[in-house]
Amino acid sequence: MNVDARIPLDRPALLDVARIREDFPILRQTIRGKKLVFLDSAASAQKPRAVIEAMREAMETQYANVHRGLHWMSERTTDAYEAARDAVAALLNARDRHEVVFTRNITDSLNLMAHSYGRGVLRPGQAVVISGMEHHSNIVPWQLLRDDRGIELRVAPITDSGELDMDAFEALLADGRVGLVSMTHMSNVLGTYTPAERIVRIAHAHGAKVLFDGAQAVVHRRVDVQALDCDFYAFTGHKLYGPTGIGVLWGRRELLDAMPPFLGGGEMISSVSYEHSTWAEVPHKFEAGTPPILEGIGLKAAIDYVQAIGYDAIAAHETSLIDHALSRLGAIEGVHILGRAQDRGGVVSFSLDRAHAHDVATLLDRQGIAVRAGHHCAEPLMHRFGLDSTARASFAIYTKHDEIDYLADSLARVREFFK
Amino acid sequence: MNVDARIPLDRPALLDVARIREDFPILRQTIRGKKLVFLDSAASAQKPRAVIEAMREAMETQYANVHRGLHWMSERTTDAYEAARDAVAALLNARDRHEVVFTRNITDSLNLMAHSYGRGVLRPGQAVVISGMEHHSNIVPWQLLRDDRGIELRVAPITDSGELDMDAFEALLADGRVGLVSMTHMSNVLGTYTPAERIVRIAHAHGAKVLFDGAQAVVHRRVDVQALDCDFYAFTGHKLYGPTGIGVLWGRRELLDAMPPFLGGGEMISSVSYEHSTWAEVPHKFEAGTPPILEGIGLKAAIDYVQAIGYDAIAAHETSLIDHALSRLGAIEGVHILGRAQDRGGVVSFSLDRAHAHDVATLLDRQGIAVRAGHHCAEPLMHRFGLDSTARASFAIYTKHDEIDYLADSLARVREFFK
Amino acid sequence: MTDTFDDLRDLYQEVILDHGRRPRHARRLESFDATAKGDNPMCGDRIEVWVKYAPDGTIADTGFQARGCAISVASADLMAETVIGRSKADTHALFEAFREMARTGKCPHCDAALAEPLERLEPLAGVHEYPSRVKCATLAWHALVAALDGGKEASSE
Amino acid sequence: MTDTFDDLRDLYQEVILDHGRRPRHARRLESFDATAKGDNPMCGDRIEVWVKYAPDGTIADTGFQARGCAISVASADLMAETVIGRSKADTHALFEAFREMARTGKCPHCDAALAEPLERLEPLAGVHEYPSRVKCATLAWHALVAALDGGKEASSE
Ligand SMILES: Cc1ncc(COP(=O)(O)O)c(C=O)c1O
Ligand SMILES: Cc1ncc(COP(=O)(O)O)c(C=O)c1O
Repeated sequence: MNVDARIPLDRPALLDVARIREDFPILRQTIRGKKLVFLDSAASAQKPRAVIEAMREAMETQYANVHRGLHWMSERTTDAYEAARDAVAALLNARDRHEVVFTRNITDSLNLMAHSYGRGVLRPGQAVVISGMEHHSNIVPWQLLRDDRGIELRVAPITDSGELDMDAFEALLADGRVGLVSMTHMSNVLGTYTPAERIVRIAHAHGAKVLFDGAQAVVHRRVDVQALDCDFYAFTGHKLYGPTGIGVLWGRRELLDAMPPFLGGGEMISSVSYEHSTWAEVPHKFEAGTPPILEGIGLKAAIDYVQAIGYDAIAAHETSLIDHALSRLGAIEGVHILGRAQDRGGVVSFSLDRAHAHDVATLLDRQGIAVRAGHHCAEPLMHRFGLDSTARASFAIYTKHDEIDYLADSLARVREFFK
Repeated sequence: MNVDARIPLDRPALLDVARIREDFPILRQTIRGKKLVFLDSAASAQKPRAVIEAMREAMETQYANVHRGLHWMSERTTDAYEAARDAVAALLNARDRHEVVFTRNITDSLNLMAHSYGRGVLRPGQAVVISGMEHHSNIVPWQLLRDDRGIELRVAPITDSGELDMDAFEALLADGRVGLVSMTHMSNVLGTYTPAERIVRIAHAHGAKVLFDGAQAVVHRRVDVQALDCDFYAFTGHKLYGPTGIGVLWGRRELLDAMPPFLGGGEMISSVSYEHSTWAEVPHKFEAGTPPILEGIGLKAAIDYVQAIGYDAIAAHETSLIDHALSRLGAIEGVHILGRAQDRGGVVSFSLDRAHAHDVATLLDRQGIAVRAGHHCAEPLMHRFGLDSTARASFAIYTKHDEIDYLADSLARVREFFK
Repeated sequence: MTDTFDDLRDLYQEVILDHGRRPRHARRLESFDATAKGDNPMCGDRIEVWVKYAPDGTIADTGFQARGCAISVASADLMAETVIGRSKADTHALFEAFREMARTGKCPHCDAALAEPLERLEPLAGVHEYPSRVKCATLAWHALVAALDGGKEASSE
Repeated sequence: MTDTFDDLRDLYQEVILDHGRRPRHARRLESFDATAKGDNPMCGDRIEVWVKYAPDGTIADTGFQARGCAISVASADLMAETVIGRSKADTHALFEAFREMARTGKCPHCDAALAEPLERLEPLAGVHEYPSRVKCATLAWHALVAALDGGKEASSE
């Protein structure tokens, strides 16, 4: 898609962005008298009124602890919370709602995998493969596993354009010792979408299961775990316009069934005696303690909201924004964009000659623009490109094309300022 | 304290309950045309408007991911979230705000301890002591530790009145092999407050550290970790009038410093390379991934609310309610109250001759009363008393004396009904 | 008891109280062809079911021993009353229909042939308002079906 | 540059840009008495500081090599400029005062004797609005103090 760089302010889009913006009260805020231009949604998205209201309404009219309450408030709150599980199952096209495990965030989902699958199913001598563009949350749990249990950690390299090196990836699997591939579905730094179906085919051909880190991908594209044919998929609520405090791990029923529990406590047991306890069925086996009830209710509202807009429109909007951003930012002298993958999504990381990324972020902030700067929790990836930090603009359903124009103009001013 | 069983409806209390009730919108709800009488606060408390508004306001006016944001929204949200840490530190009278670790719930706090302290500091051959009246969340993590690492699990028995058997407890520590005592500060079934200071003195004299499960205790009484002289203290946000999705682990700085991290990922690292990563300082070392930002903001509002009322009034109210409940329920023929501890708090578990606890709960629900029935996540305790389940009424700052009267009258009807 | 208990009766109808208090089939069969246990660890409910077949393969007799709430005992007893004389296939179909009724309060897709026995079980439909108690009503059925299928143990979903 | 950049100047005043772009003290001392490194892994900022004492124990000269943002380089340079000629005790006091200024934007409890040097550091007070960048401003100081105290490594809080 080719987008004119001098796009008019109210260019018709597939998405009615103006209407969507009405749903996000925070977007009316000003920062030091300047309109808020929020381009840090990949770190955490803003919340639509539907989410805010769902949580408020629960707390005002229908709240109690869930499961085994035996009273109206508890039964109805359980219904509302469990409806979030149905919403996630539908979102991912899971076969079975019991395959949806609620966690605290995707970091927690990945650690659950590293513990229950890594320590409970994988055996010393086996290996886990990640890629060279993972978020720390998909690196450190496997490092801890490696150091604790002698499970090798292999890193599939990426190319200079920021794509997975497929030959190298396949070579890493050749010895048949890889038990699990845990890989990002979309890089939070480069924007690269990994070729999920191919990864699964190759991994399965070599006897490895596949877990995707969908923290970024699920925000912009329809994810169908049955079509992908993957084994596990994880995402985090707060990036999908939902509240903090809730994450998701989806896994095939038979794999989850075979995994030992991770955390112990209330909710996850079937029976407890001092000598011996037995575990509840999945997903409860993995959900110890009072669950994120309000967060589940909020997440369901977020998913309903996203589904009502529809992933076709969302994905097209993302593509249009990123094309626009690449052409506008790419045209500024001294701006270097990190990552040139063919298939890429709504984040742009960039550096500016003679200006440190932190200074860039702060100076954009003075102009009302929120971008992130730093290593984006992906230090090894930064070092792969010889960098310590970049600035990163990231987009959401409420991002307007003219916000990108404003970013480009403001960035040009920063460049002038530092000249 | 002696409370007349025929207490007038608007009896003046130390706490202005009528005014407090105004702050809890949900209490105006009706259940099938009957006024909601919510006596299940020990499972999860209702939320005051201050909490609801704090979370709503954050989502509407001031939200972004925290730490290293470098832009206004992120910096201000970080301030708000970190203010929750200050609020918790003040609540517990912690010496140092860095001693406050945020988790997902108390179950998570206890699992963190079982992993980082249990696997990282304790050595095989050492033992952990719990009591005979623990919640499953303070049993199962230690069982998993025992089965994984050969750390013995010892259970300090309780007396028929539902109090810790102090001689037996001390005897369990005699061989000097106990590394940690992990014990409830108030039983969620019996209402018993354990003698925390004495437990700490005895444990320390035998070289053991002490962790308290304060899930129930902190709701009703001022907790001063320096005065208690304990080593760790944990509680859960949603029982303290805060949102779900957030828990707390407090620990002495030097002990937390010596513990290895538990979950790996973003936020908890200092630097990451594939070969070797280094950890952030406490508390961040234990806080992997995007933290419960909105939940922290909600919890702070809850703590501020509780502090404004004051624990003196709260504790007096609890005592007055429990005295009233014991006298009213105890006067009903066929009702048996479980637990007769001297020092006890705001929960009453009871059974009714010829009626199963589940039927009792459902029939009370038909009258608008929410009580819990079952094993209350404390099966071993139930079995200690030869029971499978009890009904449990539990009280909060918004509980009125006349709600207890209504409970007593309704229970008498249930008794009639089953005669 | 007059209508002072009206507010309690929509779930706890007289027939439930009655069967809960004085179950007719609460006994171990002296001779039986199949048996199974059911267990709901969440509430501590436990049941054991025995089945005796007639020469034509229909259920000639069934009995149970249960520990649990009024709903679970009444449900077990009503079940026994309803399945005696039925074929295995019928009983399976009835189980599915009853399960749906317990979950949703109705059974719109149910076979007209099941109308009569379902009507007898209808007093239990009220549990659908209490999803955590649906298990109380279905535990006996799970155990019965496990016995018919030759299994030994059942636990409600 | 005219006032078109007014909105950017309250934090990035000319003095900061200038010292960030052309630090006067960004050099390794040929001979020195103390040195230390500072490291902020969160942003990748790194600094090395060298100190030479005068016979009376005051700081005769100091230099640094830094990699980092404009704030951190400017802060290191302004620090060098400010501490030369001061005693260790003075420098410690100044560090504490500067730290408070960087955190809160002011230093109400500060010693009047520090008024003059603090004024020179005042352009950096704006970082208090960005708590995550306070570290950029204080890293050089942490390293300097580590050098004065005989330590080797520092990392900003
Ligand atoms: C004493 C006690 N400990 C632990 C818990 C577990 O709390 P949570 O489910 O919030 O982790 C509870 C509440 O259920 C409790 O009452
Ligand atoms: C690709 C990716 N994985 C994992 C994470 C971690 O998400 P969370 O902090 O919600 O656990 C993020 C976001 O920071 C991400 O972008």
